[in-house]
Amino acid sequence: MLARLCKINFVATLLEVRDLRTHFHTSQGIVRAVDGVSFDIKEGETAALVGESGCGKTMTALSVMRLVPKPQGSIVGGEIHFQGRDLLRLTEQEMREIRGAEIAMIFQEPMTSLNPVLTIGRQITETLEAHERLSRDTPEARALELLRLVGIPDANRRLSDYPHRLSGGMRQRIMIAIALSCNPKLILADEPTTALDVTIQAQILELMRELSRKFGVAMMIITHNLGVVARYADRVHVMYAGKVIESAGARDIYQNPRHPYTLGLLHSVPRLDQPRKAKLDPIEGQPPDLWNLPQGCSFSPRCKFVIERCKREVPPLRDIGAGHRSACWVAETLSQGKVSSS
Amino acid sequence: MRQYILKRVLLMIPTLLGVAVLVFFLLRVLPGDIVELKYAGTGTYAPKQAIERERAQLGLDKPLWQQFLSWIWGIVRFDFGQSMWTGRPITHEIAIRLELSVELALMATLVAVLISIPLGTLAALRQDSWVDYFVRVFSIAGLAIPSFWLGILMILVFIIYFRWLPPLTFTSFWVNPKANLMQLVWPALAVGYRYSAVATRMTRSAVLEVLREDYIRTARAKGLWEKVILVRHALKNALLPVITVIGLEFAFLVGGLVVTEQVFNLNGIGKLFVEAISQRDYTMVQSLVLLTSFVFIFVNFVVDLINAWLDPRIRYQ
Amino acid sequence: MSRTQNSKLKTQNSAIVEVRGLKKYFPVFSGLFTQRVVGWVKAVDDVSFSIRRGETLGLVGESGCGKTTTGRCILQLERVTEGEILFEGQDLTRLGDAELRLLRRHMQIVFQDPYSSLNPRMTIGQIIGEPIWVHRLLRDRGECRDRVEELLTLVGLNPLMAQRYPHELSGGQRQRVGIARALALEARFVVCDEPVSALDVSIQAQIINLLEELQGRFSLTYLFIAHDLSVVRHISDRIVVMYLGRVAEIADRVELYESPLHPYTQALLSAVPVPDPAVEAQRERVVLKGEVPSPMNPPSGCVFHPRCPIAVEECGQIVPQLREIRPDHWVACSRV
Amino acid sequence: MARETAIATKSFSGFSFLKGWAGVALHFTRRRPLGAAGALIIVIMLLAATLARLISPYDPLTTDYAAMLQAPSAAHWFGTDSFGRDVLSRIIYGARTALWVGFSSSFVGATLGAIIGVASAYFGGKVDLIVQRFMDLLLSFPLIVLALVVVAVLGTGTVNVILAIMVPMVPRCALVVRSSGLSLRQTPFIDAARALGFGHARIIFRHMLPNVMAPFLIMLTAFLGQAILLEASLSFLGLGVAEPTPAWGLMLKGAAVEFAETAPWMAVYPGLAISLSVFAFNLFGDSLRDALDPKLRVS
Amino acid sequence: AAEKETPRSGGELVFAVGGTPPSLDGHRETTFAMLHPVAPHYSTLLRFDPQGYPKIVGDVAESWTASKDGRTYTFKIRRGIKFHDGSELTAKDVKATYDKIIFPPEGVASARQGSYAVVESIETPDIYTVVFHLKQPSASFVANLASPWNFVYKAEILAKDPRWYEKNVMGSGPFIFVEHVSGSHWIGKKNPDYYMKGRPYLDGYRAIFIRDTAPRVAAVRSGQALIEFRGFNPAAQEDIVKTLGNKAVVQESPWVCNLTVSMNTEKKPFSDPRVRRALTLAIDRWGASKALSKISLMKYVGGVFRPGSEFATPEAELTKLAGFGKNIEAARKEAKRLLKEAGVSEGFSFTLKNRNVKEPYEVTGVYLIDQWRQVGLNVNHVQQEEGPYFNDLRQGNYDAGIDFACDFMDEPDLQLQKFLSADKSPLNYGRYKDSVLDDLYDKQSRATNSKERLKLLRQFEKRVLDEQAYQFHVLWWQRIVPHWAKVKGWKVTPSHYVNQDLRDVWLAE
Ligand SMILES: Nc1ncnc2c1ncn2[C@@H]1O[C@H](COP(=O)(O)OP(=O)(O)OP(=O)(O)O)[C@@H](O)[C@H]1O
Ligand SMILES: Nc1ncnc2c1ncn2[C@@H]1O[C@H](COP(=O)(O)OP(=O)(O)OP(=O)(O)O)[C@@H](O)[C@H]1O
Ligand SMILES: [Mg+2]
Ligand SMILES: [Mg+2]
Repeated sequence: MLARLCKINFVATLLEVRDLRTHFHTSQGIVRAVDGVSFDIKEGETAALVGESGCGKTMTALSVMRLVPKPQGSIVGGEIHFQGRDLLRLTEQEMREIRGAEIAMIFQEPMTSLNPVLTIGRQITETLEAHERLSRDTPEARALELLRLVGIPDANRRLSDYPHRLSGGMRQRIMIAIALSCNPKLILADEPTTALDVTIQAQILELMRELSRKFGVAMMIITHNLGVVARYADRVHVMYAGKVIESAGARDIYQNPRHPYTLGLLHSVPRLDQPRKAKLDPIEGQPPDLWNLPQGCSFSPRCKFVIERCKREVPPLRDIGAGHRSACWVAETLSQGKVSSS
Repeated sequence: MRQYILKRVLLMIPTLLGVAVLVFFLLRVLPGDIVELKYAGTGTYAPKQAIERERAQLGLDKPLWQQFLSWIWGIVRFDFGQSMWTGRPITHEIAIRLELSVELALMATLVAVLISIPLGTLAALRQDSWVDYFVRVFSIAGLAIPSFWLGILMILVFIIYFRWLPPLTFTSFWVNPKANLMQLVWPALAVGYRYSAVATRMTRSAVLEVLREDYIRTARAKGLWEKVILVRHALKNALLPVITVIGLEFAFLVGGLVVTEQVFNLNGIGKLFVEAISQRDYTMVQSLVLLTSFVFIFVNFVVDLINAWLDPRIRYQ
Repeated sequence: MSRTQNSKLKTQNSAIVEVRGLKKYFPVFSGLFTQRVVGWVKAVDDVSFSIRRGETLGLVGESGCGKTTTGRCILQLERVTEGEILFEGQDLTRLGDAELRLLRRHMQIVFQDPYSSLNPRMTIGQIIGEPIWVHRLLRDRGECRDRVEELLTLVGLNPLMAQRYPHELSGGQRQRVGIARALALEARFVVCDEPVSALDVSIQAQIINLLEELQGRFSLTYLFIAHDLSVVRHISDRIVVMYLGRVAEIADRVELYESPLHPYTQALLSAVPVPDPAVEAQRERVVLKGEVPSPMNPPSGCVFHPRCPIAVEECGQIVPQLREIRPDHWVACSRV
Repeated sequence: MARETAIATKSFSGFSFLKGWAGVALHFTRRRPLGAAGALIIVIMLLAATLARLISPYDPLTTDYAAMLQAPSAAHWFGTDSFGRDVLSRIIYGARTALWVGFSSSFVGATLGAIIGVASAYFGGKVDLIVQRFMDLLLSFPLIVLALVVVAVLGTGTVNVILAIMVPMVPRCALVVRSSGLSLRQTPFIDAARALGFGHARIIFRHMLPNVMAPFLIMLTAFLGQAILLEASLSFLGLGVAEPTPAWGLMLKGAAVEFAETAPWMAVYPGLAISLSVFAFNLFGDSLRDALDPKLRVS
Repeated sequence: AAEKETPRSGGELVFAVGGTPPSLDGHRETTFAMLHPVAPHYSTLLRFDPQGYPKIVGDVAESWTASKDGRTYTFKIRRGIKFHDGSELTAKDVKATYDKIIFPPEGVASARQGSYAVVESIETPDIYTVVFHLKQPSASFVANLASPWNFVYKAEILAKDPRWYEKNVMGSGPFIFVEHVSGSHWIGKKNPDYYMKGRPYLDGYRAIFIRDTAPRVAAVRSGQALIEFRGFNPAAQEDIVKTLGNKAVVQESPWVCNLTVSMNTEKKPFSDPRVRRALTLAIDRWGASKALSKISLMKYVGGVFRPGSEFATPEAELTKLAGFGKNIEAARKEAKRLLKEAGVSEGFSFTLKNRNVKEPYEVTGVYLIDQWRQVGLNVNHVQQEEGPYFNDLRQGNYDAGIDFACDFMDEPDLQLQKFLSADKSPLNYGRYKDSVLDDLYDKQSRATNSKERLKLLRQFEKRVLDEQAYQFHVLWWQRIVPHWAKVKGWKVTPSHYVNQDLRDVWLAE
C-alpha cells in the first residue's frame, strides 16, 4: 500500500481538469451543473468522485468525454488536459478518436446502457471497428477474450445473445468489457454499482480493481456512497453543488476530513464496524438548487462551523498540506471532536 | 415462435366472430329494407306481393337467428353467398375491387414511407431548427388538407391545364402496367402524402426519443461515427413504433378510402362499401366488414411479427 | 429513554402481526386459446415470522428476493397464494373487501420512491387530509385542516407546505409527507419499504431519526425493509434475512451482526462497505460467486446452495427448515 | 404627469395579476412557436364562433337570388354561393358548427375512452381482458361503416354527426389511456390509496384519471383536428350536418365542386377554413404533446 | 343541319352512367343505371319514335290493330328477327315476355305489373301474331306497351329459368353483350344480324359507371366519355361547353320528372286544408324557376302534368291555382292569413324530410325552407338516406317531405297515381282518403275521348293542388345533355328511360 502511494508521486498526470464549467439553460434559469471543478488523475491511479445526487458528478465525467447533452447543456469554460492535449480544443473528429480508445466510460444503468436490438458480440466489436485497432477477422476473437476476462461464463454463447437475457451484473461486466476493448488509458465509471445488489456490487468492484491493476488503467469511479470506494480509491474528490470541495488521498480524507460537508457525510451514515449509535448525526437542511445557489459558500446554510465570511466569499479549493485540498475557510481548525461534541 | 403464430391466428377467430355478430345485427336495425329500396328507388310503385316474393327469395322472411347461422355456416365453407342487390357471387364482386384497393394501399403506403422516414429522421436530428419546423408544417399540412379537396384540386388541374384525366377504368398491373400506374399514381400520391403525416411525426418522435436513450450515449462514448450511431443504433430501435403505425394505416387504407375513391372514381372497396350500405345489401356489407376487419387483424399480426423479428426482446418472449 | 421502555413492552406484548407459511406465487402465462399458466414466480415461498408489538423488524435481502412482496401481502395489497396473515389475531386473508377497508387504517405503508408515492395532482394538504376525510375521522373541514398542519409539524415540515404540490418538494420532504400520510389514520403498524434507499446519504439520517422518534411517541410497530445492512442494523430490533423467497435467518440485531450463522448472512455482512480504507484493508471479504437465480425456477434443495461456499452435495436435495439454533436465533441451513 | 404614473402602475399591477397565465403563454410561445401559432388560430376561431352574430356581415341563412354566385367584392368579401348567401358569414358561423362538433365529439369520446381505459387498467385481469377484446372489436370495425350506420339509423344532423364521430374515438383513446393507466396502476401512490382503504371509484376518478391528463389532452387535441376533418368529410359525403346549417364541409359538398371553376371562391374559402383549423389543432396538439410528455406515443 | 348528314358506320361510343345496374332484368328493375347499358341488347314490342316523342312506333311489332270496344289488341310480329344466339324471335317469345311481366310466376319479381292490370290474357293465334285481351278499355294501354323496360326475352330460356335474365343477357337488340366488370364498365358490340339492315352504325359501345357527378363531368370533359344520357345540371353544362367549345353540343328538354311536397294529413296542423294551402301559396314558383334553373335541374312551373305535354294545363289557367300565381306578395299575405286563421302561430316549427341527394332535392329543400321562413314558419331540414327516408314517409313518420316522381312518358295513369287515396296507392304518402279523386281517376283512365279526358284531368288537378292541396308540385325538371358533337343520331326526349337502344347513334370522324 505504502509502495503504491509512493509510486503515485512520481507518475505523470494523465488527466488535468482546471476550472471546468458546464451549464444548462433551463426554464428556471442557468443550472450550474459543473461550476469550476478542478482535479487531477495520475496514470494508473484510481480516483473517486463522491457527492450527493445532482451535485454534478455525471456532468463532470460527460464534460471530459465532451458528451454533455446538447443543446441545453454546454461547456462554458475551463480546460481539460489529457496527456497534454486540451480536449476542449479538439475537433469533433479528433475527440471521437479519443472516446472509447483513450478514455472509456461505464454508465450507471446497466439495464438501459446496452442497445436492446444488437447482440452483445456486435456491441463489443463495433468499438474495435470504430477505432480500427484490429484487422477484419479478429474482432470476434478479441470479443471472446474480453468476455472471458470479465468473467462471463459460457462466453461463446453469450456473444450472440441479446442484452435483455442478461442480469444487471452480467450487463455491467459487458460494459466493462466494452470499456476495456481498446486498452484505454482512463476509464470513467459513473456509479457502476449503484443499481446492483450488495453481493454483486462487491463482485464488480473487485473485478474492476483487478483489471485496472492488470492493465495499468487509470480509473475515476463516481459514486454517492463514501463507503463503496473506501476500499478501492487512491484518491477521493468530494463534490458539493457543482464544485470539488475537498480532495485528498483516500486514507487521509476518511481519517482526517477537512471540510464540514465531508465530515457530516462520514458521520451521518451508520457504520457496521462501529458500535451502534443511539441517534444518527444528519446534515440538516437540503442541498441547494443549482440554479439558485446561496451567496458565498454553497454549504454555508447547512454548515455547523459557519462563520460570517462563509456567507460572503466563496472559499477557494486550497492546499492545506500533504496533497490535501479543501474549500473551507476554517479547514485547518476543523476537528472531528468538535462535531461529535456539538 | 411457431406456437405464438398459431396462437395469434387462432385468436383471430373470436374477434372475427364478434365482428360478424355485431355487423349482422347492426344491419338489421337499420331502417329501410333492401327489397323496398330496390323497387322504390326511382319512385315507381311495386306491388306488395312482388316485395314479399323478393323477400322470400332472399331468405329475409326467415327468423334472424336462422339467417345468421346459415350465413356463418356459409362462411365456414368459404361460401360468402351472393350480393342481394346484384345477385352475383360476393367473392366475385369483391375480387374485382380488392385488387385495386390493395394496390392503391400498397402504393400509398410506399409513398408515405418514402416521405416519412427520411423527413422524420431529419427533423429529429435537427430538432427545433427551421428544417424541423418545415417538416412539421409540411407533414401537418398533409393531415389538415382534406383528401377529397386535394383530389378535386388535382383533377381540376388535370382537366383545366392539361385537358387530361387519369384513366377511369381499372386495368390490372399485370395486363397493362402503364395504364394501371397512370390511374393509380395520383390518388396514391394524394393519399400517401396525407398518411405520411402520421408516420413522419411518429418517426420524428421515435428518433428523438431513442436519441435520448442511454445506449446512444454509450455508443457515443465508444467513439462511433455519428452515421453509425444513427443507422445502427437509433433507427433500428426507432423503426419499431413507426412500423406499427404504418401497418395500421395500411390496414385502414384497404377499404377506408371512401372519399378518395369517390373523387377519382376508383372502383374500389371503399366505394363498394358506401353503395352496399346505402342499398342495404346485407350480405355484401357483412362480407365487406368481415374482410376489412380481417385485413386489420391480419396486418396487426404481421406488424407484430415484424416487430418481433426486429426486436429480440419480443422475439424471445 | 423511551427506547428502553419500549423494549420492556416488547417482551410483555404478544405479536401484532404473525405471518404463517406465507406463499405468494405470480403466475406466468402462455398457451393457446386460454391464458394457460406455464410457470410460477415463487416470489415468497413458505415464509413465517412474527412482529412483536412496538418493535422494529428489519427485513433484508438481495433485490428480487421477495421483501416487497412480503410487505404487500401483509397489507393485503396482494392476495396471498397460501398461508395466514394474522393482524392482532385476525386472519386478514379471510376478510372481504369491506371488512379489510375498515382494518386498513391500522396498518400503513411508506414507500421507497418518494417521487411516485404521492399523487402529483394533489396538494400535500389534500394527500394527508384525504384519508382522514374518507374514513370520517373528522367531519369538519377546519378541523381536518388543523389536523393536517399538526401532522406536518410532527414530521418536521412547515405547515405552510400544505398548499404545495409534491413536485415542489425535495425527496426528503416528500418522504416526510409519506410518513405523515401513514400517520394520519393513527396506524399502529407501518411497513417501511426501503424508505431511505432512494435518498441521499445526508438526508437518510434525517428520515431514520424521524422514524425512530415517531416510533417512540406513538408506540408504532415497524416492518423495516431495506437492503442496506448498516441502516437495518441501526434501526431494527430483530432482523429477518431473506434469500430467493425464503427466510435464511432470523435473529436479534446484536446476535445477527456479531455471530451470523447462515453463510449467506455472512457473505452479505462482509460485502457491506465501511467508509474507512484502513478498516476495509483489513476486512476479509466473502465474495459470492454467481448470480441470484431466477425465482421462476429456483434451485432444488437449499436455494442458496449453488452460491454457497460451504455447500455439500445434500444441500441440493433437502430444503433446510428454519431451526432455532440459539434462543430467538433461527437459521435455515443444514450445515450450521 | 401624476396621471400617467397612475396609469402605469395600474397597468403594471394588472399585468402582474395576469402574470401566471401570461408567463405560461409567453414561455410556451418562446419554446414552441409552432404550437403558439396554432393556438393563435384556435383563439381566432373561438372568437369568430362566439362573436359570429356581431362580426358576420350577413345572416348566414338569408338567400338572395339576385346575388347568386357573385365574385368577392366589397359587399361580399368572400363572394356569394349559389343561393346568394354570403360565404364569409357562412364561414364565420361554420366555425361554430366545426367547433361544436369537434369539441363535443372529441371531448365526450376521449373522456369515455379515458374512463374505460383507466378502469380497465385498474381492475386488470378478467375485466381488462373483456374490455380489451371489445375495444379491439370496435377498432377492427371499419370507421366509415360506424359513421355510415349511425347516420343511416339516425339521419343527418349535428347531434348524429357528433355521435358518428365520437364512437370510433372511444376505443382509440381507451387504448392509449389504458397503457399509461397500466403503468400508473403500478405506481406506489395508487397502492397507497388502496392501503388507505379508499374505494374503487375514488381511486379511479380521483387518483388515476387526473394522472392520465397528459395522454388524455394529447388524444383530445389530436381528436379535435380529426373530428373537424371527419365532420367535413362526412358532410362532403352527404352524411354530415344538413343544409342550410352553415358548415364548412357542407359548403364544399356538391355545389362548390360543381362551381369550382365558375365560382372558385365557394370552394376555396371553406377549404381553407377547414385546412387552417385542422392545421392549427394539430400544430397545437403536437406542441402540447412535446411539452407534456415526449415519451407518449399517439397513433 | 344535323339531320342532313349521312351517318357513318364504325367506332365505339363511350358513355358514362351515373350508377351501377342491380340485376340485369329489365322487368324487375326501375333504374336507368340498368337501362342505359342493357337496353341496346334488347328489342321491345313497341317503342317511342326516337326522333318524334311521344309518337309510338313498332319495334318487334310490325303493325297492330285495336277492336272497336277497345278490349282486344292484335299485334303482327316482324319476321326474321333473330336472337343473338341465332334463333328466331316469334310471338311465343312476346307472349312469354308479357306473361312474365303481367303474371309473374312464383319467385319472380315484376316491377310494373300494376300498369297492366287491365290485361286479362294474352294469346298467340300463330307464331307471328300476339293478341292482348283487356278487361275494360284503357286509354294508356298501347303507350304502356312501348315501355323501354319490357325487353323481349326468349321463351325457351324463361321456361327453363324465369330468373335467368337477372344475371345474363340474351336479346335481339342491335348490340351483343361482351363484358361487364362490376362497378366499372360494360361493353357491347355490334349485332351483325340485327333485323334492321345497316343498323346499328356503331361497332360497339362501352358504358363506364361513374356514380359521382364531379368525376362524371370530368369524364365527359376529358373525352373519356362522349356523353352521359341522363343529363347534367347547368353548372356542369357550362364547364363542359367551356372546355370543349364547339366540339360540344347541348340538347335540352323538359323532363317527365318533378318534385312535390307531400304532407302528413294525419298530423296537426297539416290535417287542415288551410295550412296546406298556405304552404303552397308561400312558394314563389315563378321566382324559383328563374333562380333555381341556373343552379339545378329545377326549372318548369307546372301542375300535375309536364308543361309542354299534351295533358298540361295552359299557363293562363295554371296561374289561377293556389301557389301558381305570379303575384307572390299577395300569395304570401294570403298564406299568412290562412295560417293565422288555422291557429298556426308565428314561428311555428316543423320538419321537412328530404332525400339525402344533392341534386335537385337538397337545393329544393333549402329553397322551400327559405320560402316558408318568409311566411313566418321555422322549418327544420332532415336529410335521410333513401332507405330510412322511404320508410318514414311510408309509415307517416314525418310532417312534410319532398317527394318525387319520374316516369318514362307523359301519361295521366302514371302521373296521377300517387294522388289516389292512400289505400289505393302505396305511393301516396299524404295518408288521405278522397273518393272524389279516386272516381275521377277511374273515369279518365277509361275515357277514350281525349277532350273528355282532359276535362276530367283539370278537375282532378284543381282538387289536388288547389282545393285540398294534399300534395303539391314545386317545379318540373329540365333535362340538359351536353355531349361531344361527334355523337350523332341521338335526340333528347322528356324521359331518360326511352330511346336508349343506340340503334341510330353514330360517330362523326
Ligand atoms: N439535460 C439537463 N437539463 C437541465 N439540467 C440538467 C440536465 N442534466 C443534468 N442537469 C442538472 O445538472 C445537475 C448535475 O447533474 P448530474 O447528472 O451531473 O448529477 P450527479 O451528481 O451525477 O447526480 P446523480 O447522483 O443523481 O447521478 C443536476 O442538478 C441536474 O439537475
Ligand atoms: N406483480 C408481479 N408479477 C409477477 N412477478 C412479480 C410481481 N411482483 C413481483 N414479482 C416478482 O417477485 C419477485 C420478488 O419481488 P419483490 O418486489 O418482492 O422483491 P424485493 O425483494 O422487494 O426486491 P427489491 O429489492 O428489488 O425491491 C421478483 O422476482 C419479482 O420479479
Ligand atoms: Mg449521475
Ligand atoms: Mg422491493
